[in-house]
Amino acid sequence: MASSAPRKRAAPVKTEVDATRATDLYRTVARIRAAELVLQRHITEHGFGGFWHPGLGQEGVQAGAVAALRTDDYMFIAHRGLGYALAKGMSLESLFGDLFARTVGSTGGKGGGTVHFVDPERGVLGQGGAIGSSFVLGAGAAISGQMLGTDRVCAIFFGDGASSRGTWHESALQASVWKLPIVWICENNGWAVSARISEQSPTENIADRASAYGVPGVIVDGQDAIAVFDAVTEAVDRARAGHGPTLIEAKTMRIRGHYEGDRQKYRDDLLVGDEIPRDPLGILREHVPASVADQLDDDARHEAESVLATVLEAPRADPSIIYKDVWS
Amino acid sequence: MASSAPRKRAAPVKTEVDATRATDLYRTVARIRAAELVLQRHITEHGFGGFWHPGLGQEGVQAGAVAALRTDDYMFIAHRGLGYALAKGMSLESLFGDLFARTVGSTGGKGGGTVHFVDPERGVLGQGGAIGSSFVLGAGAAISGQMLGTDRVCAIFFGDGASSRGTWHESALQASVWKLPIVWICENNGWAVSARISEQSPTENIADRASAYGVPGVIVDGQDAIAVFDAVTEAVDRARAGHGPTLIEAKTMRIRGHYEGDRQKYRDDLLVGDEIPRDPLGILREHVPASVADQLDDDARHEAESVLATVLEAPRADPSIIYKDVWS
Amino acid sequence: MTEQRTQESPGDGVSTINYALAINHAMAEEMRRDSRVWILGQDVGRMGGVFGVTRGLLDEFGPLRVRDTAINETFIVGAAAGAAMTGTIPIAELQFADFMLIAGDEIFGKLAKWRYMHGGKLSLPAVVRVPTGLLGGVGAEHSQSLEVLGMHFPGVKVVLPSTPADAKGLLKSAIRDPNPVLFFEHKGLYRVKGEVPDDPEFLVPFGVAAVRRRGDALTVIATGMMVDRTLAAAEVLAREGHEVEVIDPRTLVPLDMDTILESVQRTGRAMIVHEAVRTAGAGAEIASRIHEELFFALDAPVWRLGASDTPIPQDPELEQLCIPQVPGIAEAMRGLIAL
Amino acid sequence: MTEQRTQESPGDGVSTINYALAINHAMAEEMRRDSRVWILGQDVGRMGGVFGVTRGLLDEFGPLRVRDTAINETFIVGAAAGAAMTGTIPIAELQFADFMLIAGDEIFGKLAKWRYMHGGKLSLPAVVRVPTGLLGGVGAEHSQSLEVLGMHFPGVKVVLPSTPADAKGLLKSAIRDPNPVLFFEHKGLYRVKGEVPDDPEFLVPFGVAAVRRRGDALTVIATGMMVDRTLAAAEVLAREGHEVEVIDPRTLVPLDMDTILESVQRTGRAMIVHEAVRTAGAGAEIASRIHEELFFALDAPVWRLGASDTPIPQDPELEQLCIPQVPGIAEAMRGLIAL
Ligand SMILES: Cc1ncc(C[n+]2csc(CCOP(=O)(O)OP(=O)(O)O)c2C)c(N)n1
Ligand SMILES: Cc1ncc(C[n+]2csc(CCOP(=O)(O)OP(=O)(O)O)c2C)c(N)n1
Ligand SMILES: [Mg+2]
Ligand SMILES: [Mg+2]
Repeated sequence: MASSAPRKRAAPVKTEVDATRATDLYRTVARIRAAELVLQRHITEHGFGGFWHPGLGQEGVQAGAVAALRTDDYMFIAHRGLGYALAKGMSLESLFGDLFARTVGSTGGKGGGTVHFVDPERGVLGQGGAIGSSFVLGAGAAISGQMLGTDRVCAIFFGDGASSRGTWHESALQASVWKLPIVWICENNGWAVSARISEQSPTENIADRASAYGVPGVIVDGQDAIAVFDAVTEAVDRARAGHGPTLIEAKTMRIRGHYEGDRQKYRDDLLVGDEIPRDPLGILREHVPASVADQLDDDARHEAESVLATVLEAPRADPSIIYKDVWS
Repeated sequence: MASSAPRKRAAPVKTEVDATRATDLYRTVARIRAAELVLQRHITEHGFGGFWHPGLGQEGVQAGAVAALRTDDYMFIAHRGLGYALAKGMSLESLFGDLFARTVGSTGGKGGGTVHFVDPERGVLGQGGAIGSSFVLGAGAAISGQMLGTDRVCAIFFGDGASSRGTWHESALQASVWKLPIVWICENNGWAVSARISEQSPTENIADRASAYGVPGVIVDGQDAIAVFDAVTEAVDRARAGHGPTLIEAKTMRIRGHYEGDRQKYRDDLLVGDEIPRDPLGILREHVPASVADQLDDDARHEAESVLATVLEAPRADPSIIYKDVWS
Repeated sequence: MTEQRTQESPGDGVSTINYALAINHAMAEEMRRDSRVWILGQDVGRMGGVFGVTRGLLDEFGPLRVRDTAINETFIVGAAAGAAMTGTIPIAELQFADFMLIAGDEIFGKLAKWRYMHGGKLSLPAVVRVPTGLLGGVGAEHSQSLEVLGMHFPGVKVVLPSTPADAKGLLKSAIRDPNPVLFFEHKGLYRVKGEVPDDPEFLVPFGVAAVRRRGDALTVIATGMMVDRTLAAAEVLAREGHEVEVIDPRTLVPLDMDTILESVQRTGRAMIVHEAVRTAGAGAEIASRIHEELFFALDAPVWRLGASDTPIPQDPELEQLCIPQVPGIAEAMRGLIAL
Repeated sequence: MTEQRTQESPGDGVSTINYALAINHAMAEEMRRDSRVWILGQDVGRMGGVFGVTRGLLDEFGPLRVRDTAINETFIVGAAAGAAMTGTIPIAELQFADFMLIAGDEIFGKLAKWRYMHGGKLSLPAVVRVPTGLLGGVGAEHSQSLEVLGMHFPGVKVVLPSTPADAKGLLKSAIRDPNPVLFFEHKGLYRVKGEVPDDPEFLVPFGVAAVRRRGDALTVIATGMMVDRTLAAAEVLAREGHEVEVIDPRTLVPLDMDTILESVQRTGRAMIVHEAVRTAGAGAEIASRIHEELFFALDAPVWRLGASDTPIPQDPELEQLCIPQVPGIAEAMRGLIAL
């Protein structure tokens, strides 16, 4: 039944890098990074209601993958950070607004902690609080896309840990048979809370599972935003052309705790001072003039700081919001 | 992490067939066949409360696989027929007793239709009414076996249809990582009610999925009880030696309806007069003297008829049984 | 909560068809009306459903709108939720209501909550059709009545038709409702016939109970398969001189407490009869609300009849002993009236 | 149903420890006593659990008895059921009670039914530990109180400890119980301290409610996190001259109706307070039973307080507005006493 033979490959050989593309990616990664760092500092200094799952160091996957999508493509995000949503075009104000439960948040003030950023106009459809829900939800979105006569693709982000859930299997079989326009993007950061993926997966790579579903399995360096962009672009093209889903595994790493504040006693590979090995920003700098990159860093830092300040002053929702939106 | 490289192979090359083994298998297949036919006739003539899922034509898998198990090995059966339970040593009376809701049934009279045959002494632990439950239950039994210091193996029978459930994925990953003593035996009869497996599976074989779990995937001719016995024996040895699970796919076919009475309008491969292509009895006859085989056929028919007659006369449970055994 | 208040409006034509066909017609009509409506589930296509409810729909609407899935209940409901969020209107069929337990997170964690969690930015107009109750010999894992779950998780509507006309009219309302709906079709009613309006605009609104019989001695609220049994018991009581009022709420979420309370106010006595396990069933909620609202007007406590505190045995004769029967219902009516 | 009727028997020593540590001690003691007892769940080993409840157990009992699973709730509970059937005693930890919805078939289709379905030939002595209720900012899919589900599916016991001593004594009883037990630990109580007997034979029996405060004006039945809030509200009422009796049932299955009915018979008024959604929650069942048994002795209807008919918002300040608070409970007490 499978349309194309399963295959696996390393990151595509880079021929020439589009300078505008590299600059755009740099800007996105820098904006995510700045938002991550500003949040980290705020939470450390002032505490936080709820839980925040930092995405520090994983910005390359998020920026690279989302850049390969159209604005109207569907996307189910994972819980690690806000990079996916920011890259897809949501304003930082709406994301911080959710984190601090302000009416400017995308959920209108119901937020707090790692929340359920949403923006249907930009295809951002949320993340499952129960990890792994997105596999089935995303398949449904892909079906709608087809049925409504669009050529929209659905990108589903998930962690290595989430790949163990049965929802993956049920969706992957059905999506493959139906050739749904899906791109599965696994951010393999090596950990699921305290569980090393190497102790949870019988195969070395998550992408090794692709052949069971008759879909291509692709492994890519998640720190290299351009490589991620290229791999996802190919998978998106394939999906849009009606050839079905692709499983992409981006190798990355979890720099900080599972949630901000996690003391990570279980971990023996802690990094000194949050140094980010193979920092996606550093890798992108190879293709971006230093002065441009410096300026983008500054802009991003400025944006993150000023948006945080604005949002912290923004109003919270009226308590009656708890009764709102149960029903259409 | 996987201990041994995934592999796949056709039925093992038969060197010499143990004559006693062949005769024993013939006896088992003949007994299952006779029970199947006697039930089929009874249901056609007299109707039946509940649903019966005939296993006609699949006796070779059931007999061959169970013969490779020790009496104290655990076993989760599938819903298709009673062959598994009969082969494991349960009396035909206790099985018919369940089907006709008599106190002689293994469930003491709660039965009726395709029921939940059980005999913990002989390792028969039931079948999930929700197809695919046995993957997770069976993993638990395998863990108990290990923890109690036994070398018991757990065999889990399931259909091609059941292989789509998420319970498979969750169990297969965890069982592989923990090297649980499990043998998964897929009776691929080509159909899940009205669904052709060839339209439901992106890979040609269910066994093709084994590599995703770092376990051996073996394909065997399910009509050939000896081939099944050999394949399962190897997998059982592997499991007992602590090397983890094996996925065996036995190719077989569903001769009759999903349930007895199913008119199968959806089917275009119906057989004339229930002819059983590659009848497991016929294949076994190559290794059993005709006179012996004839006698075993007679004995089996006689057993099935007389047990049915006895069971139909046996008492039903007192209605108060509905309140029994909710709690220990 | 915006309710559809469209009146029941039978057209000229009425056909005498069974409950299964009434459901089939509801789907066919809505699929003709709105190309966004589609179906997924096991055996719904080529076979027309294990209970024959989707027969002919594959032929009329094709394989993209009538999709045969693998055995993947989690997928069926989860994909329906994802599709509903993105502009189509899926009707998911589970082969047995029991399998809601396999898709529990998708029903109660996603369909019921995702609109709320996302500040109203998503809508989830999905229908999940679940064949409920006893069928005869299908055992503990295929016979449950789980409608009360839908009452405890805010965000899903809960429908239990007891007649062919209601089955059609309520399903059409369910498909048009912008909220997720759990639609409990009773397996034992599929072959029951009744008059059903042909009008493709015939809708039965949610939140409007049907008074199946008028009476002054006692109000009985019955659902699903228990409606007919309660009416039969009411006949017995009528011959004994007691007129029992029988109310079929038809939807549990929303629940038409107005009709129930008005009736109990008049009769002073109430009883709930359902096929679900009595303990913590819908009857507990309805009884509690009646007590809360009408305590001082009641002549006796509200009683509840439901299934025994046991799983359902596999044997088709034994299983009936677990749920209310006509004589038992009549006996309870007598007891409550005498109290 | 055979109940463990062992008396509470504190030994000489008593330690002041928190609820999480009390649960930890219960597991450690039972694992020392019986080598068949083992643990599985996510992060229960190396990390000692996301709430720190299993800390130290991997070191003491090794990786075969304290098993870190992948993210596979269906597996966790299903494997526990299979293991329980075959002679070991698993303690399964789900990280959030909400994930019962992912393992619904394994809990309610297998653990609850498989003994019955198989004519008593199997036993399923598994414990499923589920952190329940609000934690602060974990949102709609991680904050639910789902204990009523266990009441509607016959075959599982349901435990909700509200103090460290009960947490320890009830969990030890749960592990020794030959039936499957759903053990609801409140996430908001983990850090609350209390006196806990050291005696490894200290057990709290199932089906015996604890009367937390004596009174004659009103009986309030409260569970889990609501026990302390109800006691605080009772203090307020006491200052206003009304003595409220507060009963903590501790187990919902079995439920100690004797203690509840004896109390309500005396006070003539009753109210139930729980954190679960009010509609179709445990309160509906308890209220219905009180009405059924004591209708003519009651001075007023039984009232229920519970969570709003909404999902839980993600924001930690908003979430508290959805569940009963001390002032609201006190207000309801006043209202009911005045009725
Ligand atoms: C079904 C489910 N089980 C458990 C959890 C708790 N949990 C939240 S994140 C997480 C680990 C996820 O690991 P992974 O998918 O690798 O993502 P990462 O955190 O590494 O980005 C767990 C166990 C959950 N949210 N949902
Ligand atoms: C979870 C679940 N979904 C659906 C069903 C209804 N059902 C019973 S058997 C069956 C088909 C099973 O196919 P397969 O596993 O191939 O076994 P076969 O009937 O071919 O022996 C289905 C869909 C069920 N029992 N459980
Ligand atoms: Mg990870
Ligand atoms: Mg099959």
